[in-house]
Amino acid sequence: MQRIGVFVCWCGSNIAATVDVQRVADAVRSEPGVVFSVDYQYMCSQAGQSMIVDAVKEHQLTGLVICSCSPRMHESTFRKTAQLAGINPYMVEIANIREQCSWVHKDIFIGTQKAITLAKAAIAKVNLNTPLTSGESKVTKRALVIGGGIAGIQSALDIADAGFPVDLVEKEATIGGKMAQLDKTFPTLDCAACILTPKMVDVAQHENIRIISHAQVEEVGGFVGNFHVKIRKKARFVDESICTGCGLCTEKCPQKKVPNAFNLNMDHHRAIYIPFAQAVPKVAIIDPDYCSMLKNGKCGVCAKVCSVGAIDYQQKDEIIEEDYGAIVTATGYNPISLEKYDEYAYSLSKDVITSLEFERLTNAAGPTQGHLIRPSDGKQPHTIVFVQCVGSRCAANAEKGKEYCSKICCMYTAKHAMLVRDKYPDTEVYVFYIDVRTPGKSFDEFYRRAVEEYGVHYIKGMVGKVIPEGNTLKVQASDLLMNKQLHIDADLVVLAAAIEPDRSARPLATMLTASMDTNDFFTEAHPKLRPVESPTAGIFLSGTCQGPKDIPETVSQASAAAAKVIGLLCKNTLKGNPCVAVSDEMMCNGCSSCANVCPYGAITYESKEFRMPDRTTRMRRVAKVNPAVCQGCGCCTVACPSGAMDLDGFKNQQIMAEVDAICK
Amino acid sequence: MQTVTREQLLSKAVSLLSSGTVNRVLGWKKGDFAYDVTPSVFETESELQDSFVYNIFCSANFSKYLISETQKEGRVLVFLKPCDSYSFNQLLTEHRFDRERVYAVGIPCDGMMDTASVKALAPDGLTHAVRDGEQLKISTLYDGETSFPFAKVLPDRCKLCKSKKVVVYDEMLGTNGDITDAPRFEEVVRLENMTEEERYTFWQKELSRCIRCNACRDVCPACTCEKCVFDNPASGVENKAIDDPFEEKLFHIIRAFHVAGRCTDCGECSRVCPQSIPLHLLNRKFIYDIDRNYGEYIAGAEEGLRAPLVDYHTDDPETDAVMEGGQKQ
Amino acid sequence: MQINNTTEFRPKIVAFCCNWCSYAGADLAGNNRLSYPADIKIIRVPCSCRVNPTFILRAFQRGADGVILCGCHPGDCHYTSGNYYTRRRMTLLFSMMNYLGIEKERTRVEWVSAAEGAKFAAVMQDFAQTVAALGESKRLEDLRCKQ
Amino acid sequence: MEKNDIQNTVKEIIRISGVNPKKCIKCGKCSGTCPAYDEMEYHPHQFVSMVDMGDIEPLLESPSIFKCLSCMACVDRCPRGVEPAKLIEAIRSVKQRMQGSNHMKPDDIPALLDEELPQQAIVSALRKYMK
Repeated sequence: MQRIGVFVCWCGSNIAATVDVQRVADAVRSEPGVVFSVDYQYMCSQAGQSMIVDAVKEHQLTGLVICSCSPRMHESTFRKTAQLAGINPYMVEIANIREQCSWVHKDIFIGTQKAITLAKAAIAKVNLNTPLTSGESKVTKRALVIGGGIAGIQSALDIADAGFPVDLVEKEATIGGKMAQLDKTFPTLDCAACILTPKMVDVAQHENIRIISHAQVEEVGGFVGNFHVKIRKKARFVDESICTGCGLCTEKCPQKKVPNAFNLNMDHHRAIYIPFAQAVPKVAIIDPDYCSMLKNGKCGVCAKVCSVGAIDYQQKDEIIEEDYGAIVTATGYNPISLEKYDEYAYSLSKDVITSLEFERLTNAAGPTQGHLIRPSDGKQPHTIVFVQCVGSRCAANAEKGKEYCSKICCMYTAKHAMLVRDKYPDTEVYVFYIDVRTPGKSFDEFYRRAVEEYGVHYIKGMVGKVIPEGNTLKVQASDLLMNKQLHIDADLVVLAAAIEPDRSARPLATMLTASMDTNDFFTEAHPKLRPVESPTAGIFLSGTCQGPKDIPETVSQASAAAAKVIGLLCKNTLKGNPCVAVSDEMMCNGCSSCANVCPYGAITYESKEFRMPDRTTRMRRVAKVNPAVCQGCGCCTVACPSGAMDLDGFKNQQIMAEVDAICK
Repeated sequence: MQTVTREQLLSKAVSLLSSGTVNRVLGWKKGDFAYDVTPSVFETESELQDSFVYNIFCSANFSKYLISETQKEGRVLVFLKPCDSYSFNQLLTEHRFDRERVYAVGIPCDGMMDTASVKALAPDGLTHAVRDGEQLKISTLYDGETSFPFAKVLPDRCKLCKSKKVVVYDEMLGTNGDITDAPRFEEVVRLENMTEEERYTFWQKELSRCIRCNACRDVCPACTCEKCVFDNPASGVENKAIDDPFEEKLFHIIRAFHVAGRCTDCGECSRVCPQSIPLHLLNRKFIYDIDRNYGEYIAGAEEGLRAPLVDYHTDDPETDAVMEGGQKQ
Repeated sequence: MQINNTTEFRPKIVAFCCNWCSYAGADLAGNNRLSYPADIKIIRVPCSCRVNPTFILRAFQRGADGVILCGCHPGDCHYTSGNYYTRRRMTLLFSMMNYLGIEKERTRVEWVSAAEGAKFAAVMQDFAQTVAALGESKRLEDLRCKQ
Repeated sequence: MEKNDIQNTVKEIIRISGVNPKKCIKCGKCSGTCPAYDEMEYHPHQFVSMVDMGDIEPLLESPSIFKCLSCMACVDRCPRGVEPAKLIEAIRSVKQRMQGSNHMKPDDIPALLDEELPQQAIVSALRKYMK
């Protein structure tokens, strides 16, 4: 028989205002097993907790029922208290009389009645609780970082610096991500390449980092501390270990008309190419859709000119299998497609471009060597219109845009406007904004400089439509403050397109069993207190895959995720959730129903000899649960027809006892 | 329809036994009355010659016996009618016995009488009941011999047989049949079309007769648990005798649920029920719901099939949609 | 003894809520002070797939007038697939109970996410009302439990 | 107008139009896209704000309500789905009703109508020109 103590919390007036806590404490005193019952203002406070510890000692309590806030809030607190008092932490049950009682019921009589029932249900359950101990599992001291943008690079570097091996998987041929495509960075205006490429080199040279580029994650199994991952490293038809990145092949290849994705298809490269000068790994790659050798076996120029013999037309995709203790997702973002924005003539005119295209146009390594010219005729634009919030904050049409604010557009548009005015002072620059959002260190000062020092015209209002007419773009917009409709003849229109998570994130989330929000951003375990962890243990979030972010935020989140990973990998073993399924082999039929429904593959079978009542022996197939793998969902317990499977912490009998207590 | 005779089965059994292919034969043993046939294990030729029978009352489904019979030394010969073969596969799927220890001989079947259906024709003094072509000939102490069309007097479960195909065997005697399209859900539909009140009354009338003899459970080839939840004090539903009408419903709902997706619709439950409760209508309801909502499925049609309740599709219909009658076509 | 006919019928309702979505949704309803009838008593289970049909029948036996099962939206299960199994199991179970003549309004499956506090409250309001309108559950009662 | 009347009229406008002016983020894209902007004293975004603030008397007195072409460009392009043209149409309707009589007669409807024309445009155009 348990000796149960019931502790009813007032939660100040949060509970006590609608629940007569004293009556609750009195009403449960005669329940089976209860030997002590008390109420107190703040059970979770230091004083409240020591009250529990003292009561355990004084009354030799074996089980605790805390009538308080949601177990999601303080269950772990009171479990620690129990441990402190010398009883097993799983001998604690919480009756949620705040969120699910006092806060939702206004009548004190009704609230008190319900609180008593909930307390009785918890008592009924504790009567059947048994001490549980966590199983332990080993931690593989290796991390996987998925995505080689600045987020992935920073996470990988930090983890590797702490001494753990890291695999960095990148779907493109080079790491660097979006930041490598940028020209300057706000608010300091240092060049993106100057600060990013040294980091890329650090990654390449780090003894603890292995870059797996042109690759994607194909399968993820296992669990925190013991993930097993299959990575498909796609054929690049160049032997990475031999290629020196001299670039001769990329000059001799006769196929010159391959759209250059790195420059957002604004110019071309050869069928064999190195994405950009500072690419890491600096290794050529063949685009099989354009290479005539791969398509019809004719050519072979690159193989002929390669002095080290790195070209390998026969190269096949390679599957890399590796175990990891932790996984960091850093899958990043893309600008949304603007095809639906006919009013801005994006698909009608070459001179209507996105901000990312603008970055390439002003980048010294870009398709125009940094000369700001119109894509249509190569002339220098004299009037440039920037339109903000294109597809951001759009709630009207899910196909057209995103409901959220993309966060970075205000700042990069200010940067673009400022750079144009700096380099080409005779250019008229208009920025149409809904709001200018500049929270961040030195951000508002930066924006104000664009207006006050550089003379950018910031206009509160939106562009209604852009009509290409001859060589100009007729921009029609409203100026809300002047209460006027404006008509501007622009040479170039730059659209600040909303950003969305990379498409690879959704299938990855499914593989990782990590949850996502409706916009396909990864969900964090807690929006405020655990912002870099996924609710799925062992999965960490880095950069824009979790939500729109600028570079400093991305880097700090990447480092935070790395710190969490390091914290995990420092442990030799992990304590699992002790509430796992257990199979009673005396009752198990070995029918495999449980293994069929187990999402974690935690159940295996073995043949076991059993002595029968008539002294004969019998071999029987019985289920065994691996407690380190089991996550405690309990699906197997219902699939099992014989009831051999039960779930510790939520045993059939415990739940039925709760049902009984509630229905009484 | 070609049927096999006792002599064919007997000679097959004798030859397999004497050649050492099998060590035991699972067959039907004659009883005191014509309809009184008992499943039995024969170990010698003389036992077989003496008491092995095969007639229109050999309806017992043998598959379940294999769980214990395969635990013994050597191999066992089993005769599988179409019904039995589905159960056989289902049990194999669930790893309930070792296939290597069984020699399965498939036999065609076009219906078996049972005690209830023959007693409906001749309530008292039955001396003789044999099949003669398409006729069933019955003699009683009082009336002499009468003839009935065999197909007409069969019990419902055989009239509405889902399949005359033996789906697994090492050797087939006679010609194998095919899956039928018998309208076996008509009765379920009739019940579904009743009002809640009417259904409640119907089942109340049926289930209240339950005496919890456990015959349905004990004969069911899907009910093979090492320990039944109803015998297990720890399960929370343990119950030996019915004390309150609730327990009739609890027992039959839970039993039907436990075999849902695994029940091959062999109808043994209804055959053995001493109170003539149409228990198969519970199982068929599940089969019908599964067919309509998750795709047609016959448990045991192949070894290794994943039962519908340990499987899912992401686009399964929602519970309330099914309850409102919005079924997947 | 005087029979008091004026007391309003208060149904007993058991709500099984999965820990990750629906229980959190109920907490959110609390946080936002969204009221729903006190007749609803929540039992926390790790996942909706933990709910055995036995628990539901047990609840009716012990005098519940309605049972509602809440889980994560399909596709959002913390354990990836638990609620898909729940959906099949409960569809079959509830359909069977209705086949035996138990009022189908007494049982319900709802998907409530951790963000849907308002939905939780609304669903519970509605369910409690529906069950209250049906009155006391008679068809699955156990007289031994009704002393 | 009395304060009460104003409140009721605002409610009526919102009811007729089905528009929730609270959804407006004041970006001005409606006015940016409006082809009749220069004809109007009050512009589409102002209609939304003014209805939201209950400042409807100037709108009811302004010829602007009859200048709206009901071309629906603002409805199409509003990023928040506010639908200013519907609001303007509702104000027109209220104005019409205040005048106490229906100016439309069945005979007045021209026989030839462009089938592509939105229904709302037809109705509002008739209202406008029959004044």
